[in-house]
Amino acid sequence: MASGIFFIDAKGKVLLSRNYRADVSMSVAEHFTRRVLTDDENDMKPVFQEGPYTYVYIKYNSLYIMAVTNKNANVMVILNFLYLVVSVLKDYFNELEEESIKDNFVIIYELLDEMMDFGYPQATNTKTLKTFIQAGEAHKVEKKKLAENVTGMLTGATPWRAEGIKHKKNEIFLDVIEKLNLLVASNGTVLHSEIMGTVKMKSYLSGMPELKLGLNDKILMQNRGRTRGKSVEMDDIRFHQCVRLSRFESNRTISFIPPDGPFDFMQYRLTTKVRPLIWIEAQVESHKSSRVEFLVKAKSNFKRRSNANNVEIIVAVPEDADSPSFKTSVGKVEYTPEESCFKWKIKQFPGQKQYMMRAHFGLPSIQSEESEAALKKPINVKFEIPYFTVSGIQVRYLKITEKSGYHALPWVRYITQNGDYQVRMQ
Amino acid sequence: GNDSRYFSTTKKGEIAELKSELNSMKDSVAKDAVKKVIASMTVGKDVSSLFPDVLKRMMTQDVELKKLVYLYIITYARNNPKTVLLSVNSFTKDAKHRSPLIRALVIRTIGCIRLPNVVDYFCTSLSEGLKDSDPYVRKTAAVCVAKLYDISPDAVEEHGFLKTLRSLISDHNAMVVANAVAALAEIAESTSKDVFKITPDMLNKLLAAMNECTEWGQVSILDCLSKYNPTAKQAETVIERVVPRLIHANSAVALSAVKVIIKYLDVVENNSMRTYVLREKIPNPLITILSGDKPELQYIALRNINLILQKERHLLDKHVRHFFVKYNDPLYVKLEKLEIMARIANNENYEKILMELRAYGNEVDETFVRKSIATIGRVAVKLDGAARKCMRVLLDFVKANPGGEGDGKDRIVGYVAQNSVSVMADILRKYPNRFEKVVDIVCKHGVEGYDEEKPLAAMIWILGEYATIIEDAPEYIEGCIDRFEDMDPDCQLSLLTSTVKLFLKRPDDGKDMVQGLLKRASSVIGNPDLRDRAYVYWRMLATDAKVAQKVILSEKPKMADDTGKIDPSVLKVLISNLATLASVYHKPPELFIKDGKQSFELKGHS
Amino acid sequence: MSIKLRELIRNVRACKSSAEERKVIFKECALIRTSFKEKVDSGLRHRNVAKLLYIHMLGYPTHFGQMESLKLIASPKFNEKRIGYLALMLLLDETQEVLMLVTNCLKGDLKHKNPYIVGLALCSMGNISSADIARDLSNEVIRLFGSGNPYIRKKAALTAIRIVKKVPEMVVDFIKPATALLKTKQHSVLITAIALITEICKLKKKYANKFRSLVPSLVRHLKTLLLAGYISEYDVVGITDPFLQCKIIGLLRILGTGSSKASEEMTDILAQISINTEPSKNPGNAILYECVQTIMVIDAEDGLRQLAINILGRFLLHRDNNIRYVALNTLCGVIDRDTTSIQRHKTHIVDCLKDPDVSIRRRALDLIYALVTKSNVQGLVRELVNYLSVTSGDLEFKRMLTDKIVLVAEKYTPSKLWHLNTLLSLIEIAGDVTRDTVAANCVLVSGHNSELQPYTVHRLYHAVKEQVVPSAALRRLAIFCIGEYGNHLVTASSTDDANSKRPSEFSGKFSTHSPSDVLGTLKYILSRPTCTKEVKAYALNAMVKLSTRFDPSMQPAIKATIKKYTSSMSVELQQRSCEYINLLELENGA
Amino acid sequence: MIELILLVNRQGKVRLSKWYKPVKRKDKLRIVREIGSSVIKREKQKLCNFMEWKDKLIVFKRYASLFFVGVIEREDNELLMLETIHHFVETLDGYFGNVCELDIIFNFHKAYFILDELIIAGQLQETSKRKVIQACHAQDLQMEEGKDGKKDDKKGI
Repeated sequence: MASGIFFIDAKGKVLLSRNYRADVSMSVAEHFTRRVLTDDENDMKPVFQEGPYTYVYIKYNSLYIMAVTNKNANVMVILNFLYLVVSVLKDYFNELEEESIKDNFVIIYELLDEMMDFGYPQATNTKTLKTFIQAGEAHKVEKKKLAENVTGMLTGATPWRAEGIKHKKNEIFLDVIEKLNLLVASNGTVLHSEIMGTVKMKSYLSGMPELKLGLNDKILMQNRGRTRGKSVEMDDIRFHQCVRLSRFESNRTISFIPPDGPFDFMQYRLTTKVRPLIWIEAQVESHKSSRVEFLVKAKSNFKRRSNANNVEIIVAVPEDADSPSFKTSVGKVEYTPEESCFKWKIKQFPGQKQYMMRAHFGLPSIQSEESEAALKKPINVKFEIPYFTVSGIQVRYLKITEKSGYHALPWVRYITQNGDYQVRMQ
Repeated sequence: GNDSRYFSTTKKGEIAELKSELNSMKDSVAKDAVKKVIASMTVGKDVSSLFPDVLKRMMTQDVELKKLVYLYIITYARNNPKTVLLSVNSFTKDAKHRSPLIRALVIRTIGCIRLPNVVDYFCTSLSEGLKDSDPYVRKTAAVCVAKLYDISPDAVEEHGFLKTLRSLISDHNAMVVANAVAALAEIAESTSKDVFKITPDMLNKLLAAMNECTEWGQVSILDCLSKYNPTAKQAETVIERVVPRLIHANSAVALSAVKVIIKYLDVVENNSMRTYVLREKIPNPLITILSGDKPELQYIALRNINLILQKERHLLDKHVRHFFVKYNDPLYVKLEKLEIMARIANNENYEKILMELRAYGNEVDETFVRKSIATIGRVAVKLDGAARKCMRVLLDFVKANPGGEGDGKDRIVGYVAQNSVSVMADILRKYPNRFEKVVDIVCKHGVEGYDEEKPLAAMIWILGEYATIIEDAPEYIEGCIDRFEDMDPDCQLSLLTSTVKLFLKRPDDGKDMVQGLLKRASSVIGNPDLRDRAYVYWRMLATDAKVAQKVILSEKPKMADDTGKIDPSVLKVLISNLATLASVYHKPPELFIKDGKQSFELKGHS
Repeated sequence: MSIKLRELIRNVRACKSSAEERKVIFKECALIRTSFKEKVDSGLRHRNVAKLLYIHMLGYPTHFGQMESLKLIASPKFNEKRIGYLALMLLLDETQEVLMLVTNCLKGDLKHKNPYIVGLALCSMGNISSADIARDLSNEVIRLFGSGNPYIRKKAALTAIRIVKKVPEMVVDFIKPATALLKTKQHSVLITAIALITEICKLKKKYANKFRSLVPSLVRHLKTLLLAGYISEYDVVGITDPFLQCKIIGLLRILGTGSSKASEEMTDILAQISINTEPSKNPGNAILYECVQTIMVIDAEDGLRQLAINILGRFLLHRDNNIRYVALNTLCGVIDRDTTSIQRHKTHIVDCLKDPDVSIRRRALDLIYALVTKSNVQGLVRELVNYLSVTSGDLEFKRMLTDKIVLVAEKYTPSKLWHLNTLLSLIEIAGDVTRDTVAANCVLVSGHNSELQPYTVHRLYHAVKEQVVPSAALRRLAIFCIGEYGNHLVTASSTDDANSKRPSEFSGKFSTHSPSDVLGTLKYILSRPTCTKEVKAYALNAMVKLSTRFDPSMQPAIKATIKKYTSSMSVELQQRSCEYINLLELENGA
Repeated sequence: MIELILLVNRQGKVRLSKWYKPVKRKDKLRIVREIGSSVIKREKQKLCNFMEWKDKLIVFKRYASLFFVGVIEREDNELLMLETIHHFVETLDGYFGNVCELDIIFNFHKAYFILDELIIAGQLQETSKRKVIQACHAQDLQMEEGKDGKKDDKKGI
C-alpha cells in the first residue's frame, strides 16, 4: 500500500503528488530529494528506507516517479503500479515529461484517483480509463448510459472490452517478434543466450468474439499425440489478462476474448543455445595520450537468403576521443560523441557474409581518470531479420467465433530483432 | 534593503482574486478558478484559506469540477474541521446520486476526510454504499471501511461494518471480493482482534474470485492466502489453483503466487507434487522477471530469490547463466547477482562462475570488483573441488596488481590485490595444509602497503597462523604492533591473536612482543571487548603455556559460508513475506516499521 | 562550423532535460577536441576555450582543454591571453603537473609593460600557483611591490600571501616590502598589505613581533577612516570602508595579543569604534563584531571589556538571526575569561537551544557546555538529555550533543549513580549516534563501583528487551554487562537492590530472571537479522563468562550456542568460539 | 580566507564557481550539489545566513533568483563576508547596469573577470567598486583592440 505517489523532476522539485492514506506528511519527499541529489547515483537503490519511511521509485525521462509507504507493503505491486502509471500517462499524453505533467494536472489527478484507492491499485487499464476520463471533454453526469457502461467495465469479467463494438471489416493482425538476448565473453564463447518473444495483436473484431490460438507448442503437440513437424518448448509464457490461465494450465488451450485495437497478447521466453546471428570480433589498440585504433569484423550467421536489416554495431570509445576517421567497405560509420561511441551502420546484411571496418581516434595529451573505462564497455549490436524467428515458433491456427457468425481473417508476420546483445571486449 | 529587486515571484492579491472568481455567477469562471486553486496546491502554495469558497462549488453537476472540489476538500479538511461540517449535506445528497460514478466518488472521498468528529455523519452513506446495487460502488465502499477503521475503529464496530465486509467475500463480483479481502487484511494488521479468520468455505470463495478479478485483486487474494496455515489437503488444492497465476503478465501476481506456493509446499505430503512444482513451475517466473528490462523489478526478484534459495537450495542450480552480470546492469543489480552466484555455485557449474568472476575483476567499479573477489572466496569455501582454481585466480589478481612492487613505506598495494589476499586467507583457513605455497608469495613484502582494514586483518592472521613458515613474521608483527593504537578494532583483535600465536610457536621471538601488546591492549579503554580478549590471553599464558597452546592453536572445525545467512526462525517469517519490503530488507517487518506489532518478545525460540 | 559561446549557451538553455543537455554538450565537446587537434590554428582557440569554461561550470569533464589554455596564455593578443588566464585558473590547480609549463610565460608576463597583463599573471599566481612556481617567481613578485602603479602593488601583495603559504621559509623576504606598503593612503594597497601581514603572522606567532611597531600607524589609519566623513567611493550605508576597518582591527588583534604596550596603544581607538559605530546595519555590526573579538583577546582594561560584553549582550537579544549567531559564536570564544558576566545571559542561551535554526542551536550548545559548573550541572544536563530525546534528524548535532553531555557529566558529576544514569540514558536514547566512549565510560563507572552493578545490568537488560530495535551500541553494552554481572539478574536480592536505585522517572520494575531466560535473550539477539559481527563477538565473551557465573547445569546449553560459531566465516568469531569450547571442555575434564 | 565563491540559482544551477583551494572535479560536483541544496532549503525557512559545514562556514545570501555563497574559515568574520558578497553584487550591478540572472548566464566570463579584480588568493583586493569597473572596462577595450580588422569578428568568442 503506497501512502502517496510523487512526480519529481530531475532537480528534486515535486511536480505533482497524490496522498492516498494521509498517514505520512507529503513533506517526506524532501528526504527523497536530498538523497537523490546528494548521494552517488551508484549507491542508490530503487527501494530504500529513511526514518520510518520507505521510498520506492523508478526513473523515466529524467523524472522520478516515487511512492512512499510506512508499512510492510507489497513492493512488487508498488513498482508494477508505478510502471503502469507511466504507461497510462504515456498513452494519454503521448510522452510523459515535465511539461505534460504541468499541462495536464487536472486529468492526472482524476486518473490517480481512479487508479488507486487507499494505496490499493484499482483500474489501471488505459482503454477502460479512456472511456470516461478524457482531456478537454467536460462530461456531464447526465450521460447515464455511459456511467453504467463504465462501472460495468470497471468491475466486470472482461474489463478490457466494452460491449457492442462494431467494425466494418473484421480483421486481426498478429506480429510475432523475437528478441535475442546474447552475452558473449571476450574469448568468443557464448555465456548466455535467450529468446524473448512477444506476440502483439491488433484486433478489429465486432461483438464479443471468442478466440482460440494454436501454436506449435511442444507440450500441446505431445498432449495431442503429434510428434511430426517442428515444435517449440517455451520456458515461460505470460499472457495478457484476457487469456483464461486455468484453461491453459489444464490443457494448454489458449482461449480468450481480445481487447479492441492493439495490445501485447503474450510474451514467452526460451533459453536455448543460439549461435550469434551476427558474430563480432574486435581488436583495440590503445596508445595512452595519443590515439586509439579499432578493428572490427562482423559476420552473419544465418541463411544466405535471409537479410538482416538496419544493422548497427556500437563500439564505445573514450569520452575524450577526437579526430575520428573510419574505413570500411560496406555501410557507414559515424562518431556519436553524446553516447561516447561510434556506430557502424549497415542497411542490409545478407546471410553468410563477413565485413570489416577500421576506426582511428586521437586522444588528448592530458588524461582524465575516466578515460580508460570506456574501452571495457561491451560492443552492442542491433538488427532486424524479417520473416524469421530464432525459436521456430509458428501460429498454426487462430479460430474466431462470434455469435453473429461473421467471417474474420487473421494475418501473421514474423520478425527477429536484437535484444540485449552484448559482446565483451578483450 | 530591497535586495530582491530583479523580479518578484508572488503576486499580491492572488488569493483575493481567486476568491472573487470562485464566487462568480459564471460556472466557467468558477471552474477555472478551482483549477487555478488546484494548480497552486500542486506546486505547494498554501491555498487553504479558500476552503469555504471552494466548498460552495460542491453541488455542481460537472463531474470534473466535482472531483477537483473533492480533492481540495481532502487536502485541506484537517485545517478546516468546522467548515467541513457544512459539506456533510452535499456529500450525503451526492451519495444518493443516480450515477454510480458519483456515488462511488463520494464514498471514496469521505473516507479520506480524516476527522473523527465528522465520521459519524458519513456512516449511513457508507452503510448504503456497502449494499449498493452497483459493484463499482460496493468495491469502493469495501476499501472505505478500512479507511474508516484507521480513523475510528469504534465507529466501524458500532455500525457492524466488519460483518458486512466479511459478507462481501461472498459477493458475486470478484472485484468486490478482492477489495473486501484487502480491506480486511489491512484491518487485521492494525488490531490484535481476530477480525479476519479464513474458513475452508471462504478459501473456496477466494480461489473462485481470484480467477475473475483484476491483476491487483489477484495479488490481494494471494497475499491473504499467504497468511493462512492450510492443512495438507487444502495446500494441495490451493497450489493447483494458484499455479496458473505464475504465468500472469504482471510480475506482482507471479511473485505473490510463488510466495503462496512455497509456503504451502511445506505442508504438502505429496512428494511428487512438491518436486514437480519446484522444478517445473517456480524457477521460470522468477527468471522471467530477471530477463525483463526493468532493473527495479530485477532487484526485488533477486532479493527474493536470495531468500528462496536459503530454503530451497537447489531451486535454480540449472539457471546460473541468468545471473551473469551485464555491463549495463545497475550496481545494485550486479551486487545481488553476485550473492546469488555464490549461493548457486556447485561442483557442476563453478567453473563457469569462476570464469565470470575473473572477468569481473577487470571491471571499473570498485564496489563491484571487491564483491566479485569476495564471491570467489565464498565459492572456494563452499566447494572443496573449486578451491584450487579459485586460489589460482586470486593469485593472478595479486600478481597482476600494479603498484604492489614498491618497497618499504612507499609500497602501495592496489585494492584488488589487497582484497584477493583477504579472501585467500579464508581459503587457507578452510583448507589447512593445501595451499601453503602461496603464503610465501603473499608475504614476501610483509604487511607494508595494506591500508584496508579487512585485508590488513587477514594478513596479520596469516602471519600468526604461518609464523613457522614465514621467517620474517616476528619483524612484520612487530611493525604492526607499533601501529596498534591507530588500527581499527578488527585488526587489533587479529593482531592480538596472531601475536599470541607467534609466541606459542616461536617463544623466543615472540616473548617481549606478546607481553607488551597484552599490556597495551588491556589498557584500551574505548573497547571493552578488546580488553576482555587481552585478559583471556593474559590469564591463559600466565597459568599454563601448554594448555594455552592446546586451546589457542587447536584444529578448528571446517568453516561454512555463512555470509548473509538468515536464522531459520527469521527465514520462515521472511518467506511468508515474499514480495513485500521485508523480503527486500531481509528483516522481519517489526524491525523497520514504526510501532511494529511484535516487540522484543521472546516467543518462538527454544 | 564553430558556433559562438552565446549560441552554445542558448542551445544548452533550450534543453528540456539533463539528458538532452548532456547530448548537446558532448557533441560540442567532440567538435572542440577535434578542432584543437587541427594542424593550422584557425584563430578560434580562445572561443573554444571560452565554451569549455561554460561546459566546465556545468560540471562536465574538460581536461582536454588544459593544454589549450596554456597556448592561449602564450599568445601576444590580449583577448586570447585574458581568456587563457581565466581558463588556467578555472581548469587547472596546483596539483596538476602541466602547470609547471606555464612558469616561463608567467615570468615574461610579470615583466610586461602592460599593467593589465602583469595583473593577470599575478592574479593567476595568487590563485593557483604551486610551491615550485612560487619559489621560482617570488623575486619577480617582490620587485613588483615597488611598482609605481597601485593596481600592481595591491595584486602583488595578495599574490605574496599564496607564496608564503606555499613556501613558508620565504616569509622573511616579504616582511620589509610588506611594511613599506603601509605608507600609502590607497585603500586597496592598504587592505592587501594588511591581509599579507595578517597571514604572515598567522603562519608563525613570532612574526608578530616584527610588526608590533606598526600599531600606531595602523591606529592612525583607522582614525582617518573614522573621521573621514562621507567618501562616496568607499561609503557603505554611512560607514567608510568597513572592509578596511575590519581588516585593520583584525590585525590589531594579532598584534595586541600578548603585548600590553600594543594593547594600550589601541585601547582608545577600539573604545571609540565600540561607542560610535552605528549598530543598526550589517556593516556596522561587522565592525563591532570584529572589534569585540579584538577587545576580548588583547590585554584590555576592564571598562573596555565590559563595553564589549555589553555589545554582545545586545547582540544576543537582537531579532536578526545573523547577529544572534555571531553573538553566541563570540561568547564561546571568550567564555574562559569572563564566565561570570556571561552566566547572566544563561537563560537566553538555553532558549537558543530550541531555536529552529540548527546553526544557532550548535553555537548555543557549545556555549552551554562552557557554562556548566558543579552547581548547575544536574539541571543543565537534564535539559540537554530531554532535548536529545525530543530532537529528531540531524545526526551530527545529536552526536555533538551527546559528546558534550558525556564531557560535562564526567567533569562535574555530583554522584556516581547520577553519572551512570546519565550515560545509560544516552545509550538508550541516542544509541548508535553516541561514540564508543559513552559505552566505555559506562563500563568504567560500573566496573569501579560494585554497588552499581546490579542496577546497571538490570537496567540494560530491561532496555535491550523493551526496545523493538535496540541500537547496536545498546546491544553491545547490555551484552557486555550481562556477561560481567549476569549473576545479579538471577538473584532476588540483587533485583531488590537494583529496584531501589531505579530513578523515579523510570517506568517498569525490574524482576528476577532465570538463567535460561538470560541465555534465551542472548540467543534471541543473536538470531536477529540486525545482529552485527561485533555484537556476536561480545555475546561469545558474555556466554563464556556466564558459564562460571551461572549454575553448571547451564553449561551444555551455553556450549551448544557457542559451538555454532566454531565454523564461522569470520576469523575472529571462529577463533574465539573454538578457544572457549576448548576451555569449557578442559574445565569439565578437570 | 575565502575558499569558494559560488552562485547558484533557485533550481540549483551553477552560475559561477571559483575555488581558492584545489578540489577534484567529482568532489566539486558533489560539494556544489550539497551546498546548493542545503542553502536553497535553508533559505525557505528564514534562518540565519550562516551554516557550519565540515570545519568551514557557509555564508550565503539570496538576491532574487540567485544565491550568492561564500565558504570561509570558522575564524573569519561572517558578517563581513555578507558585506563582501554584497560588494560583489553591487559591482556586478554597476558593470552590467541593473544586473539580472540572464546577464550572468550569457556573460559568465565577465562575472569571473570582475571577481578576479575583487578577490585574489581568497582575500579582498579592492573596496572601490568604481576602480574595479574601470579596470574591467579598460581590459574589455583592449580585448576589442586585440582583434585586427572586421573579418575577425567571426572569430570573437
